[in-house]
Amino acid sequence: MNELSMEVRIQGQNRRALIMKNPVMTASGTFGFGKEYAAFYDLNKLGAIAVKGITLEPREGNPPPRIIETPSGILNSIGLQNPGIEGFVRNELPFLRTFNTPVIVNISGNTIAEYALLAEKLDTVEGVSALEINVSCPNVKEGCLAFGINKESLFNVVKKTRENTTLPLIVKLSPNVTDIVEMAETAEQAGADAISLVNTFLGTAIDIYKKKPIFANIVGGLSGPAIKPIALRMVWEVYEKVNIPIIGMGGITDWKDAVEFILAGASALAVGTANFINPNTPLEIIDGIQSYMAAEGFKNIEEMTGYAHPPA
Amino acid sequence: MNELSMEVRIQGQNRRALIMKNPVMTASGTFGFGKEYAAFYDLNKLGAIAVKGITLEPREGNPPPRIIETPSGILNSIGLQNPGIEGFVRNELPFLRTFNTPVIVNISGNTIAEYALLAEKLDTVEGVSALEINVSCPNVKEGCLAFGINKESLFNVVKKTRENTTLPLIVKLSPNVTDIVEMAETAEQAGADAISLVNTFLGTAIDIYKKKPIFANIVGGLSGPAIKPIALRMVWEVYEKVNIPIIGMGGITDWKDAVEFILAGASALAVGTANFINPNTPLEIIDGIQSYMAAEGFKNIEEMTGYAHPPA
Amino acid sequence: MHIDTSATVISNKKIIPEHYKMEIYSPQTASSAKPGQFIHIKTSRTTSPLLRRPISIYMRDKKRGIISILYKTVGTGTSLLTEYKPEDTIDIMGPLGNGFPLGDEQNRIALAGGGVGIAPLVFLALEASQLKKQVIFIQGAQCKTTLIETRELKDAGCIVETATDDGSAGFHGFPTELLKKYLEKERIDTVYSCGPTPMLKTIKKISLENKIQTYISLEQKMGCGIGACLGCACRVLVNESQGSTYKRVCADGPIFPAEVVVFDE
Amino acid sequence: MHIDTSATVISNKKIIPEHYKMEIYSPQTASSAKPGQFIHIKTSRTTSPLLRRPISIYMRDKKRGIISILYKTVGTGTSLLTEYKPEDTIDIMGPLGNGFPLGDEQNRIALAGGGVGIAPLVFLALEASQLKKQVIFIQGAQCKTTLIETRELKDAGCIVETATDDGSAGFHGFPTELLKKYLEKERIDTVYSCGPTPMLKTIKKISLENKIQTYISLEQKMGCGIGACLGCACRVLVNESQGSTYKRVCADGPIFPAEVVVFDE
Ligand SMILES: Cc1cc2nc3c(=O)[nH]c(=O)nc-3n(C[C@H](O)[C@H](O)[C@H](O)COP(=O)(O)OP(=O)(O)OC[C@H]3O[C@@H](n4cnc5c(N)ncnc54)[C@H](O)[C@@H]3O)c2cc1C
Ligand SMILES: Cc1cc2nc3c(=O)[nH]c(=O)nc-3n(C[C@H](O)[C@H](O)[C@H](O)COP(=O)(O)OP(=O)(O)OC[C@H]3O[C@@H](n4cnc5c(N)ncnc54)[C@H](O)[C@@H]3O)c2cc1C
Ligand SMILES: Cc1cc2nc3c(=O)[nH]c(=O)nc-3n(C[C@H](O)[C@H](O)[C@H](O)COP(=O)(O)O)c2cc1C
Ligand SMILES: Cc1cc2nc3c(=O)[nH]c(=O)nc-3n(C[C@H](O)[C@H](O)[C@H](O)COP(=O)(O)O)c2cc1C
Ligand code: FES
Ligand code: FES
Repeated sequence: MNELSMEVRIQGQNRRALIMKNPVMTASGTFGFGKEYAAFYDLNKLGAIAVKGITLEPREGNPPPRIIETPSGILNSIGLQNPGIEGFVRNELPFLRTFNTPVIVNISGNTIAEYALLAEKLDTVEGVSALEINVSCPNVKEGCLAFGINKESLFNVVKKTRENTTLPLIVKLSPNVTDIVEMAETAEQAGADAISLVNTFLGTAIDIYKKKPIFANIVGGLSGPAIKPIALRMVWEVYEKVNIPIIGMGGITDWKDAVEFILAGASALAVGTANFINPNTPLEIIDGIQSYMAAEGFKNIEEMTGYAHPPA
Repeated sequence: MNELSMEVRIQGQNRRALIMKNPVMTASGTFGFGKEYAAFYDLNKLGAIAVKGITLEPREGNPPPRIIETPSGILNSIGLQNPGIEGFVRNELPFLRTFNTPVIVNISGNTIAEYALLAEKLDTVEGVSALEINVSCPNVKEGCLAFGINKESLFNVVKKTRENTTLPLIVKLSPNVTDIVEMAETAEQAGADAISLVNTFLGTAIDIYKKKPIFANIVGGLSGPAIKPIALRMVWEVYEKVNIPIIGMGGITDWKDAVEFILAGASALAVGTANFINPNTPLEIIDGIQSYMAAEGFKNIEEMTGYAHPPA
Repeated sequence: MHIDTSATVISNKKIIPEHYKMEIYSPQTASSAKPGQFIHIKTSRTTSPLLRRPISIYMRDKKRGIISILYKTVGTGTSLLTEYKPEDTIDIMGPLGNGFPLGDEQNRIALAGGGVGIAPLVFLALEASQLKKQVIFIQGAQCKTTLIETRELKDAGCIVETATDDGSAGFHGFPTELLKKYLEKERIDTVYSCGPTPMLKTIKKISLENKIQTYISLEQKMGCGIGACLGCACRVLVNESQGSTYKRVCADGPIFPAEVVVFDE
Repeated sequence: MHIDTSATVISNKKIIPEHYKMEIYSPQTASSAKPGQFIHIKTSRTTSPLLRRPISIYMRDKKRGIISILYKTVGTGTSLLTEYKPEDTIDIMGPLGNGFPLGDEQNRIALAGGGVGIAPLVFLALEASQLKKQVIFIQGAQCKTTLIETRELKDAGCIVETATDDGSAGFHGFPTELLKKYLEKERIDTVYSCGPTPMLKTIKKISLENKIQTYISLEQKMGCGIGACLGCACRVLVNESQGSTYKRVCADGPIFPAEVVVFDE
């Protein structure tokens, strides 16, 4: 019997690569900086960890409530609460460095210059294996989401970040667009090494007795199983047109969801909201994919990626 | 005590108006031509009935499976199966005419000329109270959805339809766009009397054992409670910028959902997928809204519409 | 049409591995049900699973106002069903669908069911026996342990035959093979069948070869269950000119004459 | 950290209208729990409701490996909880949160709880009594019928007082007023409280006015329940310079010194 490999390699353009022992990572913002989940299992088992979105300066985030449960989903309005890049490198990264699991730093900025500066600062920091540009955070007033829904600004922000980093560069796209393929192509052209699909969908909820939106910020980001069919469709579409690897996410709850994403075109995937319901989800997914591959005769992830597409 | 009125009036531009005794209608495609639900309750109780999407010629629809259940939602790929305009007028409309509930005819075409022709043919048909242009059906190969995601074609299709009808004209928008406000404004400028928000979201699902998409057509339309937060956000946004009435829909399951849509800016609302789960949903919603209005001191729907927005 | 949101569970028991029988108190459903019809059950009290689940009526007791169903646990909905306990209310809609056509001639009919597909056939057999028809009831199962007890049928005078795929009980082979043997050796006026699609295809073939009137029960994923959403399409021939069209399993079916059903499109 | 997906329901009974007590077999949780901590319960087996529900530990029996919870049915999740029957497995995560700080001095403490907020205070009172503290336990309820039985506390030697909003039992008024009276007439070393937000605000005021060390238990909608998502923010003062920041109710709390909590932002 041939050996089954779950390794995934996302090649950067500068001879640096993101090498994951398996395709399962945790999604930014749903896994903190790993500490909390380390109490449940050995983080070495994960393919990669994407940490909570980092900004240049610390941010205190939005006023509560920050989470609203919706049918099979949640709306969040965390507002990018984070300790800032220095706090992250000083207080959070050392713990993560104790594992041999690659760390992906998710970065957000209000301006293109901020993204560039963040990229520059993180470029040679030990223990950082890749950057993920968040151009799709719905929870902050300026910047961010605006980059994710406009082709020109997306191009510029990716290009400038690219120029400032030798790390593998992942661009995490907003699903709140008419044409996700166009956005993915733009990111690819601007120098992205991989695409993360998808961030949260803009949604809202209203308190019918107070007669106003529940979130101070009015809108929040929808995640969880509810969005899976849409996220999966976007992965399908982007796979047909884009050549760089796709990291699929959006409502993945079990290994079957994960396999759907891989067959649709994802090279790797991230577990987000599902961590809240069952912290062991990533591990169960890793096992499930492995059994599926064995049963269906897939030898590696590359072979499986996009398999559901009709042959060209 | 002052009387409480639930009436909703959607004024057409040609002295014809859609007058509904209450704001609750049934969503196109989820209610057939009324017959099946007439076995459950008196259709006279409804605010309006939007019938299954009609095309010029009969259509046999897509091959099965046509429905996939997703977390708190369903994907459908019905493919606009319908008897064509003649079959509709001959075989379906007479039954609907026996009720004093306005009938909204939902129309779809492959070309602008088809929309125009449908509008013309229906203009003076007895028992038709309004037209709803479907520019957002994801389940047919050509036309339709393309009109709903492009500003120019949307403008043209609405304008041409407008020119061919004296009926109140509702434009039902696709939510699969970056900027729903822009699309709504376009419809308004082109002569729409009201906006329906929203049609289904494009989604997909993959059979992991057959290793291909479950739908022959690959994608389908996502509806049901899963999409409610996004639909509600779109109603909120459009209300801020557009002056014609909004008919809200997308995952409405109970009266609380309905009240959220009204407070966010909807003048009326449609119940779709929820009919499948509980046929009495529209009636329960009518009662629920009425009790809410009484308890909260709202005298009419107009007063409630958009109430959750901060005063200008 | 009837929605009974206050139907009450009388009993709910595992009878063989993965198969449960549930008795439900719903007098109106019990009194109007016809064999081959189904009820559409809301299995959860939340939005997940969202849709109702169609389950055939397995038996009914008009006097006591009770229907029963036989279900196999295959996924979330049917697993949730197992959690209902006696006295719980259960939200059902029905009876739905057309049901098996059953003339009142005192003739001979053969019923062939595979797996849980025997459920509507049991109801049919019991009704047919009351009409003094001679019923040959062929039950197919994978093996001995998944055979469903059919004492009621024997008591009612039906001839009960069993076939198991592995030969662990009764005839070694498919129920369709057993049916063929019957058709070879004696006159059967009508055949009724319900079971997995491959079996129904064979049944159709047998029906055409033997030119025998045959009715089969189809399955399809359902939305509304009452004919409004067009979600449960199946392709059927409409007339001599052999044109075909989509019909609704829930409302035009689930029972169709075997010869009109177009499989494999 | 501990997820017990095989915890077992021992009993689940309505004790007063809308309030249930559930006993759960989970030895590891029972042995490590501290008063003020909570468990995070998956109430449904499907994706709706999606999130777990935080419920305080009400009592525990280390020897028998049992914890109990006291919950009020306010929505879907808590309603689903009522459907659990003895022997059902239940998926819990915990114990979570920081718990009430409880020195081992043999001093006098006062506990004031409103409604179902008495749950963590009962656990606290029982532990404090074992440490030979004098416990004054003030239970507030809307009326007589929503008063929760506190025999265990009396047996453990606590002074139990009750206040009802409508005066139908015990003191006529809020538990906070009763607490004030106590503070006026005798020395209390520490106050602990849990209940609706308006009550906690009053408690904070009393605490500041009387300069008495006070701990309150906060509530917030939770995502992860373990400190990772930052969903359960509450605003607290951080230092003398009176700067304030967001803390996580689930991991930094749910217990905070009353004086640092910033209400009404
Ligand atoms: C008219 C009719 C009568 C039926 N009568 C009975 C009955 O008497 N007893 C009984 O046990 N079942 C019956 N079924 C099938 C039953 O409806 C399905 O097994 C049930 O809906 C599955 O729900 P679930 O949530 O448990 O599974 P899901 O989680 O929805 O699906 C689990 C797996 O089962 C497959 N599946 C789901 N539904 C069907 C279906 N309708 N047909 C084939 N495969 C399916 C799915 O593809 C999936 O692989 C009937 C179906 C129809 C249409
Ligand atoms: C640390 C902590 C300990 C708790 N301990 C207990 C306990 O011991 N016993 C108990 O009965 N409850 C306790 N609660 C509250 C309990 O978690 C909620 O009542 C429960 O989550 C509601 O779930 P639901 O699905 O029934 O209601 P939902 O359907 O979610 O909501 C129904 C209604 O209740 C309101 N609501 C929901 N959750 C909360 C909340 N956390 N705070 C205030 N209002 C809410 C909603 O706004 C809504 O109006 C505790 C909460 C926290 C944070
Ligand atoms: C509470 C919460 C916080 C999040 N924070 C971030 C973030 O800081 N940066 C980011 O790129 N995505 C963030 N996301 C988005 C997730 O990484 C993920 O893209 C999204 O939730 C969809 O996946 P899911 O459905 O599996 O959760 C956050 C999501 C949640 C639920
Ligand atoms: C089975 C099905 C068929 C539909 N057919 C149509 C249609 O013919 N024309 C149309 O404009 N919308 C159609 N829709 C969209 C609905 O009218 C509605 O916009 C959508 O389902 C969102 O509402 P809901 O979540 O309440 O179902 C269909 C939806 C479903 C589920
Ligand atoms: S399930 Fe809706 S038409 Fe059959
Ligand atoms: S609930 Fe996630 S941090 Fe508290």
